[in-house]
Amino acid sequence: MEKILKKSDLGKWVGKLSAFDCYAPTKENDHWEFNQVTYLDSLPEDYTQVNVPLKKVVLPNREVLFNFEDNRNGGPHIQEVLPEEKEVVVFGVRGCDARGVALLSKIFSESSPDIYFERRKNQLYVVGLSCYPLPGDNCFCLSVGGGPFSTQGMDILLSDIGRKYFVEVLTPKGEKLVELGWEFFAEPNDQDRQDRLRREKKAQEMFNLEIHEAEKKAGVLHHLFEDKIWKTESFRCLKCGICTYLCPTCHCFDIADELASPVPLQGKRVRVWDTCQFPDFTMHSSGHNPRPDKSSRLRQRIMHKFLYFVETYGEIMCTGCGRCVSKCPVGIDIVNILNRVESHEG
Amino acid sequence: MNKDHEPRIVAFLCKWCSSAGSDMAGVSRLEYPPNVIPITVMCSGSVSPIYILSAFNLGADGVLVSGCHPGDCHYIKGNMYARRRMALLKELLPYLGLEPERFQMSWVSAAEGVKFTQIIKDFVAQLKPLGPQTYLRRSL
Amino acid sequence: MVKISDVRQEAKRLLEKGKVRGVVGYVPGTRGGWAIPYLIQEAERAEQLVWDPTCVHNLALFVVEEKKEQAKQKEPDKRPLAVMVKGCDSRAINVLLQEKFINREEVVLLGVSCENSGVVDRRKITHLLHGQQAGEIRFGDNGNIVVVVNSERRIFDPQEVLADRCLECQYNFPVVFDYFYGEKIKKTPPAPYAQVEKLESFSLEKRRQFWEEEMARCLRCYACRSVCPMCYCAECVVDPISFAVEPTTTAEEKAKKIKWIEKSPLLSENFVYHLVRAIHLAGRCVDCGECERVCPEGISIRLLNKKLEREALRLFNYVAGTDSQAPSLLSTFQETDPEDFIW
Amino acid sequence: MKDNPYLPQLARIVTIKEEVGGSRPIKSFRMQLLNGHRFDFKCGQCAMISVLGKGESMISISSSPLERDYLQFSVLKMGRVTSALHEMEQGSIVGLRGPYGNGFPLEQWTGKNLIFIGGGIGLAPIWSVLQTALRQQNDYGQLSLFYGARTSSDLVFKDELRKLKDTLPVYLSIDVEEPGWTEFVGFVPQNVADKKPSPDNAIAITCGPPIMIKFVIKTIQELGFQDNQIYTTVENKMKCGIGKCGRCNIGPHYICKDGPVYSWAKLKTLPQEY
Amino acid sequence: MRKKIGVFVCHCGINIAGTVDVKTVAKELSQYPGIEYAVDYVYMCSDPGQNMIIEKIMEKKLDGVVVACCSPNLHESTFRRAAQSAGLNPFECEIANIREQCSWVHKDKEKATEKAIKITEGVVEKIRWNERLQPIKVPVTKRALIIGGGIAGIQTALDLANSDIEVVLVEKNPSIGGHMIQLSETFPTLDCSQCILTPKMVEVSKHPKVKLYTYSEVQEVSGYVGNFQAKILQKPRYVDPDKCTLCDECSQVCPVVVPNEFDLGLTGRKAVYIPFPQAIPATYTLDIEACPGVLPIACGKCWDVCEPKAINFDMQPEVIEEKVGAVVVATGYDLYDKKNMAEYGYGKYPDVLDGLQFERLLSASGPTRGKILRPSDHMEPKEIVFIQCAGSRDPELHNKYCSRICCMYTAKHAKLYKHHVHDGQAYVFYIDIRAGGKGYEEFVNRSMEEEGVLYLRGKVSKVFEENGKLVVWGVDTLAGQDIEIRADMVVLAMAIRPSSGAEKLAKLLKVAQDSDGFFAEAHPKLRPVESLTAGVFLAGVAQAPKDIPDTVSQAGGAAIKVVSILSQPELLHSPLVARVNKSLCTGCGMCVEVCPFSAISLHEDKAEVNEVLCEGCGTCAATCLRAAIEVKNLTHLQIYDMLGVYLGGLR
Ligand SMILES: Cc1cc2nc3c(=O)[nH]c(=O)nc-3n(C[C@H](O)[C@H](O)[C@H](O)COP(=O)(O)OP(=O)(O)OC[C@H]3O[C@@H](n4cnc5c(N)ncnc54)[C@H](O)[C@@H]3O)c2cc1C
Ligand SMILES: Cc1cc2nc3c(=O)[nH]c(=O)nc-3n(C[C@H](O)[C@H](O)[C@H](O)COP(=O)(O)OP(=O)(O)OC[C@H]3O[C@@H](n4cnc5c(N)ncnc54)[C@H](O)[C@@H]3O)c2cc1C
Ligand code: SF4
Ligand code: SF4
Ligand code: SF4
Ligand code: SF4
Ligand code: SF4
Ligand code: SF4
Repeated sequence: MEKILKKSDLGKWVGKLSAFDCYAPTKENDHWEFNQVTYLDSLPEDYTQVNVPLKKVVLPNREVLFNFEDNRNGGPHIQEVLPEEKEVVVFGVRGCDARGVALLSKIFSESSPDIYFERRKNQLYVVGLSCYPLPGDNCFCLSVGGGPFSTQGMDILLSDIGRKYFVEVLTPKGEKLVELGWEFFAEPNDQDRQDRLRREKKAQEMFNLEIHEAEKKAGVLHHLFEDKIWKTESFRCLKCGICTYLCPTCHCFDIADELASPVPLQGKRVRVWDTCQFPDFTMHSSGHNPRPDKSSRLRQRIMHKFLYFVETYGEIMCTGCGRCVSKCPVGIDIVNILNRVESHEG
Repeated sequence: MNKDHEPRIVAFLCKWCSSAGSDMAGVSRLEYPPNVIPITVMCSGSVSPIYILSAFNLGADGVLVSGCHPGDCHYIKGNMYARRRMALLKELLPYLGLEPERFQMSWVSAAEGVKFTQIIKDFVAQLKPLGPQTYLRRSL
Repeated sequence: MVKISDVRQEAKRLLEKGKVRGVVGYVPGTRGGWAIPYLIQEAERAEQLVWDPTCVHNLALFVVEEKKEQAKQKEPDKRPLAVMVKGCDSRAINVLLQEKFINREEVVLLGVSCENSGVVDRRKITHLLHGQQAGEIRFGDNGNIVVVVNSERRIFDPQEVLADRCLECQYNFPVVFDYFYGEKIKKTPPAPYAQVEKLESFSLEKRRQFWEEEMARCLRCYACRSVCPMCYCAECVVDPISFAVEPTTTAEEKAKKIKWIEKSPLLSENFVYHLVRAIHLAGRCVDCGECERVCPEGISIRLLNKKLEREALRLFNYVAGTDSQAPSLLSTFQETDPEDFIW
Repeated sequence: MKDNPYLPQLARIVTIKEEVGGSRPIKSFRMQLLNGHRFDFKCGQCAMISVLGKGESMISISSSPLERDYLQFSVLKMGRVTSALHEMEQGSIVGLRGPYGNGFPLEQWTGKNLIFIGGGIGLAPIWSVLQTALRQQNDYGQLSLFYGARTSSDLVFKDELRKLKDTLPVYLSIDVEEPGWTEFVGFVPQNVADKKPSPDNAIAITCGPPIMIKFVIKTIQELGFQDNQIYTTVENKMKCGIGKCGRCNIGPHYICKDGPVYSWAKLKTLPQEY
Repeated sequence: MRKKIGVFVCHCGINIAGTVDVKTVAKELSQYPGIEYAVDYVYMCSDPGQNMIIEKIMEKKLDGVVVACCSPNLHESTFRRAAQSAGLNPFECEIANIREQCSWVHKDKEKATEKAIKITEGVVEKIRWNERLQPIKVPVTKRALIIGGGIAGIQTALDLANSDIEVVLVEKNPSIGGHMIQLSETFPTLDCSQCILTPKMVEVSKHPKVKLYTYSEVQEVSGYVGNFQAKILQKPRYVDPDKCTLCDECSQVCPVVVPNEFDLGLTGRKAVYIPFPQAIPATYTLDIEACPGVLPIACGKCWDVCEPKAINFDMQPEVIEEKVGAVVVATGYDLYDKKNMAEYGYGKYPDVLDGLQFERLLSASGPTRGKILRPSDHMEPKEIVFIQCAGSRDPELHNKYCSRICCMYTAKHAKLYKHHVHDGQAYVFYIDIRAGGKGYEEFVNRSMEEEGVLYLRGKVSKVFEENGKLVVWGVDTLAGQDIEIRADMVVLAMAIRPSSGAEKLAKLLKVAQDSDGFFAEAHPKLRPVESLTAGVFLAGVAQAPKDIPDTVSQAGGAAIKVVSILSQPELLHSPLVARVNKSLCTGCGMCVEVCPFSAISLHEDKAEVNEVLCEGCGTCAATCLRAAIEVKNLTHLQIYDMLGVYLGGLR
């Protein structure tokens, strides 16, 4: 379903969505984040992407799994804690972030579904905003199966076509949202359709970063397990968690027990973000570590995204958002690495 | 704010002076509020800043570190190192917005039962109006 | 002016003669004109070395990393490591020497002057260029910074583009080195603690609010700790897991490891993490500003360390990283240390 | 409501047996679910044991699925959780979730000779298979067991092993000479090389420290075992047990669901990250 | 297995039970995890109380006991002994103080009870991690090293030797005797210093238990209490003491004359000399610095004349190693360098003397055979000015402290002057008179009243020479007027300084010095003869300025302290010492710097604790950033768990 929404009507529409918690990109200091908003008159036009991707909504940094206690008489007791039942609409989601959630679903919703993720995802309404005219310096979604107007993982995509948004309503959830403010939506005409297409084309031309033949990387990486590129590239790696914490597709977590009181025992089992870039991630209790150094960990990151995930799900586990490139404090550049491994083939 | 709040205080007392000083308060049957739980350590110099932060993290409303007067340290100069460390902490905590009244250091000798009593009274009195410490307190 | 060709030549000579096992320096990065740290091991590669205001990284960190790496080797290469050091890097080296983490013979220090200027703040530049990419960033005259955008030269006043830490820096050339390049023009920042003082002037409530907003954002990605050359401990006290496991480590020892803070990025835990870290860096932090630079959440970590830096100076007349022979701030005391805060 | 894969069921420790003392102690725990339910699993599968307040550990189930009265776990004291487990008493309550992993393909092994080769605590996952095969001895050919540890006191299941000797060949070994020890002295692979089990119609199942596994495989390959005749289990650090937390992978495989049991034919094609 | 802990709550009559509901405490504790048994009783420390603990330990197979009672200072050892007699390691017994820190200081019964429960639970948590420790046994070498052969060293040596302890006495000068042997007569009794000291010197040198090394210095001391190894450097004397017959032939022929140290330069001596006639050891010494050369060709006159062939130019410095169990530092003092007092003309005018020089003038065996004569012209001074506090009590320019003996010896000097020069006039400039000592006040008064010495309260600003007189400018602050005295001689009561080399010795012994450079005592009141380093003791002026009676008492004190260590078959040291977790230690050395007892050193980049030296203060533990070092049985984990119980358990 395609619709037209006047920019000036956005606020009115959002006003109709009072049953939902609404999130939109807001500026904090220097960067953008999804924050809860009580009203939304416009979507920012000067932002490329938020700092912490949409995944934080479906896979928050900390998720309480259950409470436990062991009081003196009753013995241990476990109380499941599920995410609050609250529907959430996030506005201004870029294609890469929405695709991120879609890719996460493959892991979390397929075999042994993760009830926490599921519930959060089911309650999430994604209102995307296509990337025009501003793909970021480090964006390369086009190379990895996405694009500035990608709709994957979205319920609605808004595309700025001047004074109005071209609205693509993609799912029943999207329809539900539009339904709530149906009076503000009009039918698009051909001109609108052309505007949208023209802009998509133009946006695609503006990309200055790409991974050459990204889909073929799996085949190349297959032979590069022992390559020295991992060592030279990882020399400067800080083994911090930035590239993965901020990646819309990275999903690793740790599970830990946190105590409110030691006696009587009271606490929570939580899961918190973790990353393969931390040295303790795979370290056994004995000290043995299958991935003992920075190079094996960098390799894991690249391999997971461009080989292992591809082998399992047939897709690249990277949406080309470029965060890991721009946020890496020491300039480790996944695009550059992948473009370089190409030359290793021969 | 809850003015009736009974502050929970942890006091790190060095064994030779301050803990003995608190014993002296007892022997002299001086009275002070029961809000303070003492932890006797060998020397004020052994109190790591992380103990204090942890005490706040675990829910203390106030933390006291007490050692021998300068020159009286059973271990010669442990209290001098403590003084330096605590000076920094004393500066740092309010800089982050924790009320400066919540962390206190004192010199109490084995004879100063009266002083110990007074310190606890004063400390409790200055903590009461602040209410519970929630700033660094872990709430899961 | 630092003649980079001189640095390259020396690096090349050291590598050719086999006097060092590598040169840690800056080379151009992949995206735009931003330098990255690099370990050069082949003499020909020395030609890639650069020295410009984008060389923000504190290379002392790699001395630490390489030391640990070598320790794991069966046959460690005992030759020294050459490192390019600017003022703050060299002070970090001094602290490492002071704490006996390294010996002086383990490093060959190629000291470079910040030329009465400093390194730039990427955020400031990005802001000033309104999204345009900088092609090249160079030192100009009188501390100015030259930015080439689309082959157009633009000159910026240091105040506009330099990293805050450089604007407040008093050590704009190395304090310890084996070779020195450039000029020693000492900068005296007008107000080295202006930001700290501003925050201090706030009410307690406002300070609390400020820090709560900062700390709430922390993701606990630990980039701040990972980038800090002073955070070289085998196992950080706030890590919930035992890292430093050796064959002799018993299950009991691992089980006894204290979880001072929880792994969750809760506000309280973030506070304690940063407070512990600040205290642990008292008298050790050299204000290279790296922790703040790398933080993906832009948290003002420097303001914490800077506060204690100022107190060390004000209360104890101590400046970190200036004397590798002196005792550390907290492993010494003076009879006259202040005690007016003690009851 | 859908099942929550992270929620443990409560179980009671019904017996505790000290298998190995000293500085690397091992205890066997027999458990029953509090709700009286059965815990269906396959040989070689594991369960996540929770000690509330301390965390979870993945432990192989060492009893046979045919054993209906209890689940047995034999646990080496390693760190936080396992130490807490070792401190527990009979009657204490733990959490259990699982079973996890693929388990051994016993159904493919009918009629074959099974050679069990274990080292240290590595006997635990094999033990389940061995117990099952023993109970259904008619389904299999000859069973035999090689087992070794550092010293005689480090051997687990000592009593059971003694009894087992009446039923099948049991080749024990210890690493260094000890007074009173009459059996083999040396490493497990050496013992295997010494006894030369025949590869004919045989399956070798091995588990133990990584270095032992490596040499056992080498040894039996030399004896003529084919890659698909060799089975082993791998152990990587685990948290979720359901292939989501991301740490136990070897290449695209998550050990917790695609493993931990592998034929060497398969394992050798994967990256060597375990 | 988890420890089985028993909790015993004492009523202490009504002392505890009056405020704390002890039944509730016991009941709550009995439900606390890991508690096997909890009970209350009226007097735990009584025999039945202790017996109950013993029985329950055995009956319930407890491996930890918490007694909630009075301060650990009172009965910790009692209960630990009881626990031990039941077969428990004493460190498995801990006290929860619910009396002094609870029942006696609170009135609100409910709150006091709650607090008592918390305190006890905390100690339960602590004891869970307590290790079973054994006292550290240290073997003892029954010998003592005494450094410095003044009266302090001699007295300590004699006291020790007479207690059957072998003594190694090291003196840097050619003879023992120290400063006391230079003195004429000693206050307050005015007996002849040499007469009372010489017998002691002889005794010490002849004592079979004393090994005397003169002309020697301690070069290195390693080890720790009970087990020190000292390296002693014996300088060559070039004269064989065994052969030397004290005939003085050598000295007669020696052509070199240098100032005589013993007379403080008032006379000269030869390059080969005996410091003073009663020197011990009784032998000549060849001062190689002054001698034109050991090569006989250079001079060799002494060698020629020495009949017993005692002169031996081939002697070499010798390093001797001695093992000892304790060390006494008795290195005494030097006078403050007079060059610092230019305003008093010292060094410029030969008739401005210091106190010791004046002692030599007074001494019957001195350069003037006991006559008081001016060095410049050998005239008897008729007007003499004594200036007290020269260099003392002057924090701005000189030393801030009082040198303590100058008031007395100046009074003595003035008095003795009057005894010699009956018609002379003596003036004393003083700030105030400190004569605290038995008979001291009377002594000073006598010199004022009976001898007519003129005491002027005030400072001297300047001393200069004019027409053969020493003009002394000063103020009399009592009379409030300027004073000018034209004197024949000026005697400065110079400040007392730690002897030269004290700093070096302090470093080498790893003992602390106070801010004035004197050796620091462990506690100014309670441990005045012990240094901060176990097994190293202090005697005499080395520790602080004092007179002979005080020196001798302290020497005796030091001796008995040494005896108390060396008389034990082995030393028992508390096992509550620091331990390093090597995998965490990075070898930063911060703990090494802070340890007050120098108990830590770095080995292969890791800290290592010498358990015998460690006193368990924990300063290292708080300093180490990596928690790599902590004190046994009061670890970070124990503190953390205690905090957890005190603050976490919300009931
Ligand atoms: C498939 C499988 C089967 C296993 N079977 C057994 C068995 O039968 N008996 C036995 O004694 N041990 C077994 N282990 C090893 C056991 O899981 C670890 O020894 C245990 O998790 C250590 O936990 P800890 O909390 O005591 O140690 P800590 O050092 O406190 O460990 C912290 C956390 O790290 C993880 N972890 C650490 N080491 C390992 C490891 N080696 N494997 C997996 N996770 C780890 C756990 O999540 C643990 O909770 C098995 C491991 C796997 C993967
Ligand atoms: C002018 C004057 C008059 C005095 N009159 C009196 C008086 O009348 N009555 C009275 O009670 N007190 C008097 N005193 C004080 C008296 O001199 C001291 O109390 C006494 O000498 C202290 O003895 P001692 O052994 O501590 O020190 P010292 O006498 O100084 O002896 C120290 C000895 O140690 C030796 N030594 C130093 N360093 C070393 C080393 N590194 N290695 C080996 N040996 C070393 C020295 O050579 C010396 O022999 C007077 C003092 C002065 C200055
Ligand atoms: S790998 Fe990098 S570019 Fe790709 S989605 Fe993750 S953060 Fe974005
Ligand atoms: S790249 Fe690393 S952090 Fe990201 S999902 Fe894969 S394993 Fe996890
Ligand atoms: S770098 Fe920033 S977000 Fe990451 S742990 Fe440090 S302060 Fe937190
Ligand atoms: S704390 Fe930050 S500024 Fe200080 S040395 Fe470490 S990285 Fe540099
Ligand atoms: S302070 Fe800590 S890390 Fe440093 S040497 Fe001592 S024990 Fe080792
Ligand atoms: S506990 Fe005290 S005495 Fe012992 S090593 Fe540490 S600092 Fe030194």
